[in-house]
Order: sequence, then C-alpha cells, then structure tokens
Amino acid sequence: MKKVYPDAKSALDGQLFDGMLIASGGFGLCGIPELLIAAIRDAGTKDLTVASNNAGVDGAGLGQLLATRQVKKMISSYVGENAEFMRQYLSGELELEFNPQGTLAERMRAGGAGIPGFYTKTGVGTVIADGKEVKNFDGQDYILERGLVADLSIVKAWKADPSGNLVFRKTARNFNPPAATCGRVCVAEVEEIVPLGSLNPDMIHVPGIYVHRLIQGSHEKRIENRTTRKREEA
Amino acid sequence: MKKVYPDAKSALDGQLFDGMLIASGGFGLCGIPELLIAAIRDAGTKDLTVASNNAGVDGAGLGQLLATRQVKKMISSYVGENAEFMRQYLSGELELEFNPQGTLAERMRAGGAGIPGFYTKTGVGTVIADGKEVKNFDGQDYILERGLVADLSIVKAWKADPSGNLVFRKTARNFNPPAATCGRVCVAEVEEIVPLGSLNPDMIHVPGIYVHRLIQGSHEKRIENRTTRKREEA
Amino acid sequence: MWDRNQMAERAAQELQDGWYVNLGIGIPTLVSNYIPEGIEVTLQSENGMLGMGPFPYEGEEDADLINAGKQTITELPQTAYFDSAQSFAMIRGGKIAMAILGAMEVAENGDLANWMIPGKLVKGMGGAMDLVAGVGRVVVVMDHTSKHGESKVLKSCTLPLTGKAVVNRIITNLGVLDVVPGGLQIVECADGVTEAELRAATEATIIN
Amino acid sequence: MWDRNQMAERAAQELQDGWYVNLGIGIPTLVSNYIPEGIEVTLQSENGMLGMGPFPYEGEEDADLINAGKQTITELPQTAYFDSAQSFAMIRGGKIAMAILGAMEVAENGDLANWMIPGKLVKGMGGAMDLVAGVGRVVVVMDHTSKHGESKVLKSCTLPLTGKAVVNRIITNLGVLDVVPGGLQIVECADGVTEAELRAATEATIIN
Repeated sequence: MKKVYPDAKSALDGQLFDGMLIASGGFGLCGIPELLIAAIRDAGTKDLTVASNNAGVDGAGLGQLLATRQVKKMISSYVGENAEFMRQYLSGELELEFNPQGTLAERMRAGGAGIPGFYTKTGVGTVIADGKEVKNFDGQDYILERGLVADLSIVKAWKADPSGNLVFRKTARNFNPPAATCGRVCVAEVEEIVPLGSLNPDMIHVPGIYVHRLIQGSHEKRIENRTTRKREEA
Repeated sequence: MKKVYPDAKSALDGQLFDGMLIASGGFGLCGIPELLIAAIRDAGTKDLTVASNNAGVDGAGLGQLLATRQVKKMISSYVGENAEFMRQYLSGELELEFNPQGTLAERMRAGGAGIPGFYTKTGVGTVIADGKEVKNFDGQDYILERGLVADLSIVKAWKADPSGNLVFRKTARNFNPPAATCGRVCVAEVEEIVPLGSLNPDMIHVPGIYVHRLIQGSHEKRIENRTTRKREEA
Repeated sequence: MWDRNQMAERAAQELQDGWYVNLGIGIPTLVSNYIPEGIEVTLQSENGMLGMGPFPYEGEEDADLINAGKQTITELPQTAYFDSAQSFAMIRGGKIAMAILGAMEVAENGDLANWMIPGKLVKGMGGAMDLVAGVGRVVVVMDHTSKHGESKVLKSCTLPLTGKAVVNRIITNLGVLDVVPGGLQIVECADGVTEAELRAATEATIIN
Repeated sequence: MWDRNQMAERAAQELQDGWYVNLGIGIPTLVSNYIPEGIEVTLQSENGMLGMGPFPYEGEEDADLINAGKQTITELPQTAYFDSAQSFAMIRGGKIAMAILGAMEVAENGDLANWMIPGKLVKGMGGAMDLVAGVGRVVVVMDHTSKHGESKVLKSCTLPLTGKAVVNRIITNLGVLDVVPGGLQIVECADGVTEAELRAATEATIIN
C-alpha cells in the first residue's frame, strides 16, 4: 500500500466529485493545504461544501475556490479578510453556516471519532442554538451539535513518514489534526517526507491510520498580519 | 505559582476528602501513579469512587487502596488480575460500574472538554445501554454517555517541566492524558522534572494548564505478563 | 476618562498569579503590556498555543507562529502547542481562568454581543462564543458609548448575542461595573469621571 | 478439524494489504504469525499503539511497552503511540478495517457474547464492546463447541451481549461461516470435517 503520490493532482485522482463535502485544515493562511486547494481548483469540481475555520483571502487558500465559484457552501467560524467571499455571500450566490470555532473543531474531532452528536454550552441562548435540541445536564442547558464526517479531508503538515504519520510545526497545527480524522479519505500535503523510522513514535501528532495519501511539496507561506517589535525595545 | 512539590504527601495536601471521585491514569500496571496511590492509602481517605481502566493487582496500583477498603466504587472496563477486588465485589463490599474501555476514555476526555454528554454506538443492545437514552442518528441507534468530571486526577508521566507540561513514554501514556484533563485538580507524578525550556513545545502531550501540582519520584515498574522471544528466533 | 492604554492597564489589575488567560483582539491585546509585577500569567491563543510571547523582532517573523488575530508572535520557555480541538477542549472545559474581550453591547444581565451586525458585514464569531461560554470569568473592555454617544451598556442587547448572561465585569473608558443580581454595580469611576456622569452614560439598571 | 494454529492461519487469510487490524487475546494473537506474503497489515493495540511488533528478546522487555493483553512487546519503524481516548476515537470512528476476536457465543444474527458469565467471575469487557461497534469488519475465532460438546454457534446468545448484530464471519475448528440475512452461510469446512458434521455441531440456522 503506497501512500506517497508524486503530486497533488495524482493524489486527488478519483477522490473528487461534484457536491462533495471537504474538510480543510488551516487557520487563516497558517497551515493550509495550498497545493491541494490549487489542484481542486484545476480539477473544476463544483458545488462544494467546505468545512474550514476560515475562507482564505482573495487569491490564496480557499479564496482560490471562491474565485472560480466552485464552492456552494462554507462551514466556518470567521470569514473576514475576503472581499470576494463577502460579495458572493451578500449577493446570495454562496451559503454560509457559521459554527463557533470550538464547535467546528469538536464537530470534526467527533466525526472522526464515531460520535454523531455531543452537547456543548457554546451558543446556548444565541442564534447558533436555533433549531437545535437543548438538554439540561445538572441544572445547565446545553445544545446538541453533530459530528461532521467529510467525503475528503485535505491537510497540511510539516513532516510525514511514508506510513502517513504526521508532525506539525507550531501554530500551523491548528485544525489540521481534527480535519484529518473526519474525512472518509484524507490527503496530506507535507513539507518533507522523511524515511520510515526517523520520526519519534512518541511524537506523532496524527497517526498514519488517518492518512490515505501523501504528497511532498512547498508553497509560499504568506503572513496575514506581520507584527514585529524593534530590537531597541528589547 | 509553584507547581512542584517535594513529595506525594505534600502534593495531595488539602485535596483529599472522604467520598470523593478520583480519576487515575494507567493501563494495568503500565503508567500508574504508584506514589500518589500510596500517599492516598497513607492518608486513609475513605469511601472513594475511583475511575480507572483497571483496579491494579493485589498489592500494587489501586490494589493498595482495595486492600485497605478505602474504595467504595470502581468505574472500570476490566478488573481481572485482582483477587481481593473479586472477593470484595462478590461479597457486596465494593460497587462496580463497568464502562467499555473507549467509553471510559471518552467520558474522561469529554468531562475535561466541557462536554456533559456524547452519543456512541458502543454498547447499544447490551446491558451497558440499560437506563441510558437512545437516539437515532441517520438510521443508526446510539446511546448517551456522560462526561466524567473528577474531584482529583492522579497521573503518571515520564517528563515534566516546572510549568506542568507533561510528556509520556510509549504505551505508558494510555489513560493518563484524558484522566489529567477531567480533574478539577490534577496531580502528576513524573520520572524527571526537566528545566523550563528543555521540552520541545511541539511535543507536549498534556499542556501545563491541566496540571496543578507535580512531584518527581520513582517506583519499581512491574511487568504483568513478561513475554519474550529467544534470540535464535530472529 | 481613560484612554485605550488606561483601560488595558485597569483590566490588567484583574489578573491573578498563576492564571491562564485569553485576551481578545484590540484593547484586550494591550493588557499584556501592563501585567503587574509579581503576577505570572500564561496567555492562551485559541488557534493552538499556551505561553504566547511578544511580537518577534523584525526579520524573525515565522509564518507558522501566529496568534488568533493572525499576528506574528513568539514562543516562551513554557510554550506548548496543540490542535484546535484540544484548544477549545480547554476553553470549554473551564481551564482558562479569564477571558478579556471587546464588545459591541453588554446588557445588565450579562448578555454580550460582539460578533455580528445584521445587514452589515458579517465576519463571524470565531472563538468568542466558546470563550464566553467556557472560561471562568469574562471581563469586557470597551468604550462606554458609541461614536454617536449612545450607551453600549444596555438594559438588553439589540444585536445578536455572543453569549447569554456570561459577562462578570465591564471596564469602559468611564469606569468599572460588575454584573450582579438585579443589574450592574459600580465598582469605580475612571479618572476625572463622576458617578453621575457614569450613570448618565449607562442605559442599564445600576443598583448601587 | 483445525487446531489453534490452523484456525489462526485461516483467519490470517482474511487480511488485506494496507489494512489496520486489531487482534484480540488468545487465538487471534496467533494470527500475526501467519500474515500472507505480500500482505502488509498494521496491528493496533487499543492501549495506545499502531504498528505493534513481536515480543522482545529476553532481557529487552520494557515495562512501558505492552499490548492490550499486558504482554511485553516491541515497536516497529512505523509505530505511533497515542492516548486511550485517541485510540478508541480511531476504533469507534471506523478507521480499523477489521477486528479478529475470541468469543463465548455467537448467534445467527451476528450477536456476540464474549465478556461475562453471570454468577461467575466477571472481569469486564475491556475494549471489546468498542471494537465490535466500531471496526469495519468483525471476525470471530473460537471453538465450535464447548468442552461439553454444546454448540457455541447459536440461534440466539444466552450470555450478556458484547455487541448486537456485529459479527461478519465465524472461524471455528470445524469451518468458516458468514452471517447473512436469515442465518449463517457455510463458506468452507475445516480439513477432514464434512458439511454434515459442521451442520450437526451448529445450533444456528444454516441457510445454504
């Protein structure tokens, strides 16, 4: 069973279909599977529902799929920073389901963990609770949220071994592990594929069982808000 | 805020009371907080409910608290290997709540994650489902299980830094991370406390926010089933 | 009347030694500049980090190291990284002692609105709903009134809620108020602000 | 009639290349000795490990490295360790292709009993209930009859269930049967066992 593919196009071959649900890792432009998103753009798959914390920016990240109008619906917690997104949303071309950020992360984790529903305080008494079951536990109200299972997960990691074990770097980890677990198929884009046995088995963030296909590749890592201090301030 | 205490007794000072619920890490005799268990035995705290995958063996692990009859009830998935446990259980001196192993682990994780209830397929149609709410999602039945929040968690780790960041070794990790998260207070027993900054921040298994008190100490690591192969077999 | 930095400085007085704290975007971010001597707090960034350090020196920015506002930051010796599910597990699970957040409106029962203005640009709640539902204590830092002089401290919120009955304390440019049974209680007035001025700028019921 | 090793060898034929598999205690553990050439499987141990290796050489036992049967084992180049919540997340989430388990009783509708005999010693279900509920395919390996000659392949189980309608295939010392709509279907007979003998030893309905 070889998991390593030569490029994003071949790694996605046979996994894309119109109307599918894709879960993507990444927070803002940090830790996003840019090459896989570009390959989905090139494949032209339509009417996508995409579960991702953010919707990228114009021309980068999921912004690539918004520009081509391949996305029918976003499931996200925060969609600022994307003028084309707002245009499509306000004109009714794009559906949007807001999920609180922690609820979205937990929905992905639950979907991957065989948990079809869980209760959370988050959103009780807000529009997020509309239409959802409310249950009282020990005197406090909670709402039922559903596990999210995607047809495909796309994630970005730092390193992988050929068995699909993944390791992430700093805050580029973010939604990638829960997204990886919730896909019926998971394709990972990594900066470096290292030989089997060279990762510390105590230090694997996503075990290879979750990862079906792998590519090695690099893309420019963009910074949304470059904030610095001057050396003199030290 | 100093988290490091000189010994198990001082680390538990003020945290023990009769009738409390304690969650313990460990699988069999692997990765158990032996020194903390001994200190609870010495403190004589009574009527304990203990959530732990196993109940130790006679004289080791939680077996120490069974011998002194400090435990009123166990919440476990497997309690073989302990004759005194069986004697107390069969004579009605000890209550026992069986949880499927994955349900117990998830109950701890949920309790720590602010999730009061979740649905699982595990145990549907068995005695485990008795008295529990059944809900159908997408044509399949699931049962509602409750998050577990303990008054105190006791865990065993390999390394810690003074801020309470924990790292585990091999399969000694097991229930320790979920147990650590579900306690209102968590005390960790570690083999080595290393200087702040010497753990790789990408490779922390339990972030220090979950850990309130720490001790460094060592105990004999017992092996339940020593299985080997002969060199000639290689 | 307090300026942004004075509000942040006052909010920093809320911190206690050993606490894990989440700071929102805007004025709350400035709170980290005023942490009192002898008080050690660990900052959580909900995109997956405990132990958030200051902005990097110029030229040392790392695209893989950002905070929830997508700003480049640095790590500290006690830093731990984790994924978003784990991050919100600790938020929802009550492990964060306090969140200091901005707001559009606060009501006398502790309702908070800070994520959406219907009919205008909708950016989303991000992690705010999880934070206000999960953390031990919610402190709001905001201007007491809108640009048009209307009170933002209300009998009830007019905007969609971020959380219901979640705010514990309100710190504004005019003073500090606590949410208590029956309404708000004045804790202190800002420098040069009279209690009468604070009351006049507040629509919510003040019970003391 | 197959012996323990032949049953394990037959069960090993169920494995497919690339699969992640969980093997129960007893005969299922022996399956790893018979993995066919060219088939690569990764063994999961539910106490927190993927990529379980063989027993260690004498003197190289590590108390921190055990399997779910608490036996000392070794790791492999692809090994990954994780905690129990993660381990059962992958089990419950259907990421494990197959579990091969022992049983006390199996019924013709796929009910499985393998964790408890009321009134006798009660050890607990461990991870068995999670495994049968979560994995893609459940294969049971057991003796066809009890020591007293009573069939363990029943119309309905008499012991408390581990899972309801969860078994896909039964491999016994007498042969192989599949759970299909309406009952069991004979797949093959063990060496030297006639179909008549297999039928005679089976209480459950056989539909072919």
